[in-house]
Amino acid sequence: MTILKRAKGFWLSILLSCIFFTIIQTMISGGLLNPFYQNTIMLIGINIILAASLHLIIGITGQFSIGHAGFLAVGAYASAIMTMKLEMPFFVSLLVGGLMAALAGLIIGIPSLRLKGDYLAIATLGFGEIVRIVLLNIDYVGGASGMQVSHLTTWPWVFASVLLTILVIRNFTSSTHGRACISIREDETAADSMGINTTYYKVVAFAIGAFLAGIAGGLYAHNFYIILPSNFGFLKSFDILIFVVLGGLGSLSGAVLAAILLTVVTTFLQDYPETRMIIYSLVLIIMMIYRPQGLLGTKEFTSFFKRKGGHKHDNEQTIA
Amino acid sequence: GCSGSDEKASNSSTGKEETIKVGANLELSGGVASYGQSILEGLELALEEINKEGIDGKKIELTTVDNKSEAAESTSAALKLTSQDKVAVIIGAATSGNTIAQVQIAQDSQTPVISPSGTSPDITFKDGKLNDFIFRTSFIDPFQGTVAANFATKEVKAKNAAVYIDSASDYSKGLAKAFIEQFKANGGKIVAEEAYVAKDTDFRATLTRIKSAKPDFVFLPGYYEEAGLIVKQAREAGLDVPFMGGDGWDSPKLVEIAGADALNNTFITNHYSSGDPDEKIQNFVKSFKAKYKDKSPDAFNALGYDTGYFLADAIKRAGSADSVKIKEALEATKDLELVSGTFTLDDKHNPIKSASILEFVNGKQQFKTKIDPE
Amino acid sequence: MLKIEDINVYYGNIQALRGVSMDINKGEIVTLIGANGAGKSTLLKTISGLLKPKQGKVLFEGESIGGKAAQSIVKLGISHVPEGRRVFANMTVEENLELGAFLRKDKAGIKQDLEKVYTLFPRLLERVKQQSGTLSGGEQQMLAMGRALMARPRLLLLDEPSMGLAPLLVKQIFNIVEEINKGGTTILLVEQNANLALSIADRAYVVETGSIVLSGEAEELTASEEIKKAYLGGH
Amino acid sequence: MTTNKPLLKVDAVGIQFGGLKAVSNVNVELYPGELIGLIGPNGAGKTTFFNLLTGVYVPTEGSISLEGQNLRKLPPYKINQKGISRTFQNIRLFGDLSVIDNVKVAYHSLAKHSMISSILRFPTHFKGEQEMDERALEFLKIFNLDHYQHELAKNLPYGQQRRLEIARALAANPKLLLLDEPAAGMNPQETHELMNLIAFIREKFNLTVLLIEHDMSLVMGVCERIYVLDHGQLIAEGKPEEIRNNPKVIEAYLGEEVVS
Amino acid sequence: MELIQQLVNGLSLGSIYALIALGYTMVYGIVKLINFAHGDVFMVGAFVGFYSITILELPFLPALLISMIVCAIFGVLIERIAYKPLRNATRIAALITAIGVSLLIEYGMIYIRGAQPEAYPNDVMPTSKIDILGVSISSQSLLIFFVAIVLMIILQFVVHKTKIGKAMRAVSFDADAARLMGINVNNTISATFAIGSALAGAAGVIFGIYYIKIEPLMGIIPGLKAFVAAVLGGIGIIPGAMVGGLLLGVIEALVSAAGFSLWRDGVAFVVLILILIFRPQGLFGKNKREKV
Ligand SMILES: Nc1ncnc2c1ncn2[C@@H]1O[C@H](COP(=O)(O)OP(=O)(O)OP(=O)(O)O)[C@@H](O)[C@H]1O
Ligand SMILES: Nc1ncnc2c1ncn2[C@@H]1O[C@H](COP(=O)(O)OP(=O)(O)OP(=O)(O)O)[C@@H](O)[C@H]1O
Ligand SMILES: [Mg+2]
Ligand SMILES: [Mg+2]
Repeated sequence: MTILKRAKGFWLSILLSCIFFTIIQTMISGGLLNPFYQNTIMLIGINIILAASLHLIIGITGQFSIGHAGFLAVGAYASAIMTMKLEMPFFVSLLVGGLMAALAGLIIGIPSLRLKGDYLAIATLGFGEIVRIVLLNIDYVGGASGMQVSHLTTWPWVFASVLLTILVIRNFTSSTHGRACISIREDETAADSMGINTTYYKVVAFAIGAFLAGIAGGLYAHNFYIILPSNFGFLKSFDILIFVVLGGLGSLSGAVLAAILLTVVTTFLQDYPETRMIIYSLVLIIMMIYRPQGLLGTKEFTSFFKRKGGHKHDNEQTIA
Repeated sequence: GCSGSDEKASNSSTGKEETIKVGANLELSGGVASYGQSILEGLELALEEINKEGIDGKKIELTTVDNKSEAAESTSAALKLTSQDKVAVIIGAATSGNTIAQVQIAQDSQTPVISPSGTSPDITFKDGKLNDFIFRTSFIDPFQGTVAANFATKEVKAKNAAVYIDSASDYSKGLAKAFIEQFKANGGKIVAEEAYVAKDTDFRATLTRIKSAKPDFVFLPGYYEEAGLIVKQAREAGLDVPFMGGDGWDSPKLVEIAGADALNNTFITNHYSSGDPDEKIQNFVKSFKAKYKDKSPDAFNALGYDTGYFLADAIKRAGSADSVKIKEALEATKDLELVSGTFTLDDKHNPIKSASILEFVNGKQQFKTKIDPE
Repeated sequence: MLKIEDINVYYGNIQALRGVSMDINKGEIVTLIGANGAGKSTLLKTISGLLKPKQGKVLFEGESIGGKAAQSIVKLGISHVPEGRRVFANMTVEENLELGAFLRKDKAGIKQDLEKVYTLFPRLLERVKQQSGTLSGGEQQMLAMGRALMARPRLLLLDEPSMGLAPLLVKQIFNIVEEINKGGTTILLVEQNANLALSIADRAYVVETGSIVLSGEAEELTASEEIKKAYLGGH
Repeated sequence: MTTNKPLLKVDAVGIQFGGLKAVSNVNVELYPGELIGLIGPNGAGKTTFFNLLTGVYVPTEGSISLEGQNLRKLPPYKINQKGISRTFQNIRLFGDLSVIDNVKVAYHSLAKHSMISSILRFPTHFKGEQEMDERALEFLKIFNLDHYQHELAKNLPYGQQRRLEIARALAANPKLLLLDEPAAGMNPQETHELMNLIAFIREKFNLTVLLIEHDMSLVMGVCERIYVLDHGQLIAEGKPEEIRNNPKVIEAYLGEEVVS
Repeated sequence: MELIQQLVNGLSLGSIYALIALGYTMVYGIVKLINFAHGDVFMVGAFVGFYSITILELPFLPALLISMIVCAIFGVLIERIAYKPLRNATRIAALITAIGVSLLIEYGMIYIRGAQPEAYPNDVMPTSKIDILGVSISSQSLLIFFVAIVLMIILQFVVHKTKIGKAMRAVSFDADAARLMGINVNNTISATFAIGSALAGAAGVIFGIYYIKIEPLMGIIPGLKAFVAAVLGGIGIIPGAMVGGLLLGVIEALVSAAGFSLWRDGVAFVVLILILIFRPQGLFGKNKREKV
């Protein structure tokens, strides 16, 4: 039956990812991946979480938010305080980072109830900057000199967080609640008139997105030894935004793919210090010119090899 | 440009080969790209000179990695240099934060790191523990602040000083802290403590505020880009009291930005002065200008240059390109004559240098006094 | 006056017109009728240069205009009143009309035509300074037509001028169309309201899924059973 | 067909935009099961009246109640949940959602599975989603749209989009259905088909329908009563025959001879 | 008295923001593109002015003109190469391209001449201090203020009263309908970019003369502030950008004056968000309810 089939697909994908996890874990403990590659994998994981979480806000719910680095920063600092100052275990610190960021998401969700488009963009950008400036002025977390954090982020943690993020976002999106969010993106007035509590779902999207970005912040803080307010400026938000748009607005797999691709490209370009940013910017411009809809458009990866006849009424016809 | 990081990966720090691999992890793009780029210019000049003869016949091969002025990228760059390129030594980063981001990696892989301009004490010594593979070329000077405070009290006869710091810089904060302590100990009063952030351009509002506190001396530890603007805008706002800064002011650009008139009645503590007739310094200025289209070197150029010689000296004494031997040699550095002063390392891996006090007179630095660390 | 020969038009990969040919003589009112999505608007857009035909020819007074930019086609004397009116909502009525005469340099002539438009549509004169976005649907339709007339067209393309209008206004608009035609302007009219269109037209073409399936004198078509059944709501 | 208790009672409602009184002092009563027309010149305030009923605009005066419940200041989604659903004059579908998903969105407030159960994929999620699928498909079948179910809404031809909008409005399980110019852009033949469809769904779903339309053949053909708005005010109300011959309506709206 | 002095400080800082925001909001209002590269065109303008003055040894006005012309051409090139292919794409895709262009200009400049700052000669324009009742105003900041006002008036006139301005507004509202009027859409958009970029170039030179120090990344923060000012005033509304810029400057000055200079930008953003919550269309934007 359909239920069974759908549930099967779900468990199958979990199984596959566990196998992937084990392979990487074996390679790490077997010394097949040197620390540089390990670090790159961590960074990819963190960026995937960031991209996916912003995808929920922009790609799914259509709220033009360009202050995502703010949530990352809140998560990073909150979790660093947990481990470094309060000596809590890493797991607790990740959770607290996520929750604090979610709280920030609720706060920034509020202007989103009144603002639209570019006005909302500016407000979220302002929020991100406010977070950065507040951190800059709190001596408890080191102010401008930043806060030193121990290295606790490991592959199992990153993997678990990525898996959690993707599952939460995918399951949310492909449910009636996700559709409610998409309907807000498509036409807020119509969604409202069709019985969707748009206020509620916008805030939910911000809160979930921020929560996941907060977890990414925790992983980030505990991977790079030091966190500095200057690393969470609006340019960082743009980096995350680029993942989402380049992958294809509205496509989760696109966002993930772009996060992987751009992280690899960026890392690779470290070798060309003089032309690095020039190449990077050219890559951006050319990709956007030739694929303005993003790498995957609005499609998902799975739609490329979807089984036929999964549904009862699945007559795949296209008229457009 | 820098030498490529091309396929000679088998060369590692075993000491037998012709080249010694050195990595540079610098801020070549992003917010403080100008610092990183200046350091690289100085460093490349130094290496070019050193490689002319080589160190015991060996040449230094530089692999440069850009860290985008981000801590995360700095970590990744350090990992790349240590595990991919297998360099013997890392030079960088320019800022303390980005240096801290690679401390653990250097310690773990036993690769010495020399930060040309990272001034935070935490870099080398944190929580009572020495990071024994980490070094720096710059000074963490409380010393400069102390010297400035004594100068203010004794020479300027200042009673009410204002302090205006760059809150994004440990360097600026460190100098200010020492200045305030010493100035108060000398019986003076701090009438205003204000702050800006590097890359600001308009300081008029804060200067107006400082002016209304009626100081008779302003201590302005910061880098020349902002210091020049601040002095200029202060003079325009009618704040005519003496200003004083540290070695971060040192750049010909300072005079261009502030204007020679505005700089009258300002002082700096420095370890060298590009106007110093000392032969070593003049040679540096000359070859720098020759290599870089007649550009006059600034403080970061000098630090990058000195870092090159600091390292070369150690490699020579180590007689090997082995990381651990180089580290030991670096630790033993003593009375090394560099452009930015005579250089001895203390047990916290911080260089001890003497300081001079210079005055700007119509755009020219004039030597006033030289003060040795006690 | 206008001659279309065997044109094919695409939106990306989707073919919207297949081998359409038609001609319009000077002084006529010709109407295009057809169901939703048949390709009527596409044909008008192709004539006015908003779309380019992939194959085939569009000749206006002997000159080939297929593939020319829209602004040069306006200059030749073809004005298009697009579907859905498309007035510049953020500008006043007057500014909209002035934009209609964008390519013209003869100040006196423009002024004269402005007067003419105001006599044709007295409602617009009452609202010269009003933002056109706040006009009612019928007024916007008048404005769109007035704006097109400001270019002094010899051929006027009208796309569903009665859409969404109150019956009273529909009648007014159609009267005005006839009046404009009497003034010497040739008209190509697209209408869903086929009854009405046929009642003022000289000739008609019937479009179905991108091709012309029928053409003839307006009276002839009105009488045809087939047409009655498909488009006139006769049962 | 009328009972004593009105389904919808609109009492002296009005709204002002800046200086413009778009709707003022309008009184309307609709009884369960009625099919009512709302006509009037362009800019008379018909669409605005719909916006007032659905909470898109908040009236500056007067009150609206549905089955005796005051709707004042309720947000649109709550009004929809209470039983008023609508279509829009300029089609407002969720273009990048599939046809079936458009309908499922409207069914959302009737869904039983919670967000948590969806995220954690509890069986209730699968059950709930499947029920939605089945319901939505039923609606699509009625409108002959089931072949298009996986097509994106924006790719449908215009006429189908109009029909999908009505299907979507119905999926919210309304008591009162508001249709804003459902026949706009359709030719007489298509209009005729639509007329029959509206009559059919009214019977099947036990609906009350209020529709705005400029096509007199449709309005006069199916409506039991007609309200006429002009300059924001009601100028007439009555049976089609009465309206057709009402001099005020002829002057303001119909013109000398009715075109049909 | 100090408060008045601080207001003056704020207004003179705000005039700089306004100067940049004018061109920003014009392009923004007409092309509906958040042109993040505007700040970088401003930087290019500052450098062109600098080289004209130092290498070509030109006086102020010719240098200003050259910079405006170079920037106008530069702006048109950017539009044609990078933005034109994206006319029909989503706005957010165009935004990403704009970010790409911005990075390209910044790092292209760094590649050419390094990241270190350059200093304008101190004597391009004579300065004097005007003292009124103990409040000192520099003649340069007065000049900037008036330049901004004059440009605002000219720009407002161009956009609302001239034929090209009407064409711009028509294109911005509905490009296809504009084509049917005989308007050449490509040329109109190019003209918009040319004017907007020329203004950015002028702002760059004036900035250089006023603040002396210029560097390849100097456009980022003023560009951001100009964006904020444009949105604060209401997108596309020219006097709005002026007021938005001035307001931003005054807020920053007052926060610094109160001794919270490190909180300056933070407070400015808090005020921005608050204003937007109460006026979601910006200060001068008409609070249009969406017509349903
Ligand atoms: N921009 C577009 N992109 C893709 N397809 C389009 C586009 N515009 C129209 N089409 C398709 O081209 C075909 C013809 O459309 P056109 O608008 O010309 O029809 P029409 O006869 O004017 O219909 P209507 O009566 O609805 O106005 C339709 O199938 C339509 O879906
Ligand atoms: N959000 C709004 N702001 C300002 N004015 C508005 C708004 N909505 C509607 N109006 C005005 O209210 C009046 C009534 O408009 P409405 O759309 O209700 O007319 P209508 O009767 O539906 O006309 P049509 O038959 O053309 O659709 C018009 O003058 C319109 O411009
Ligand atoms: Mg059409
Ligand atoms: Mg209406």
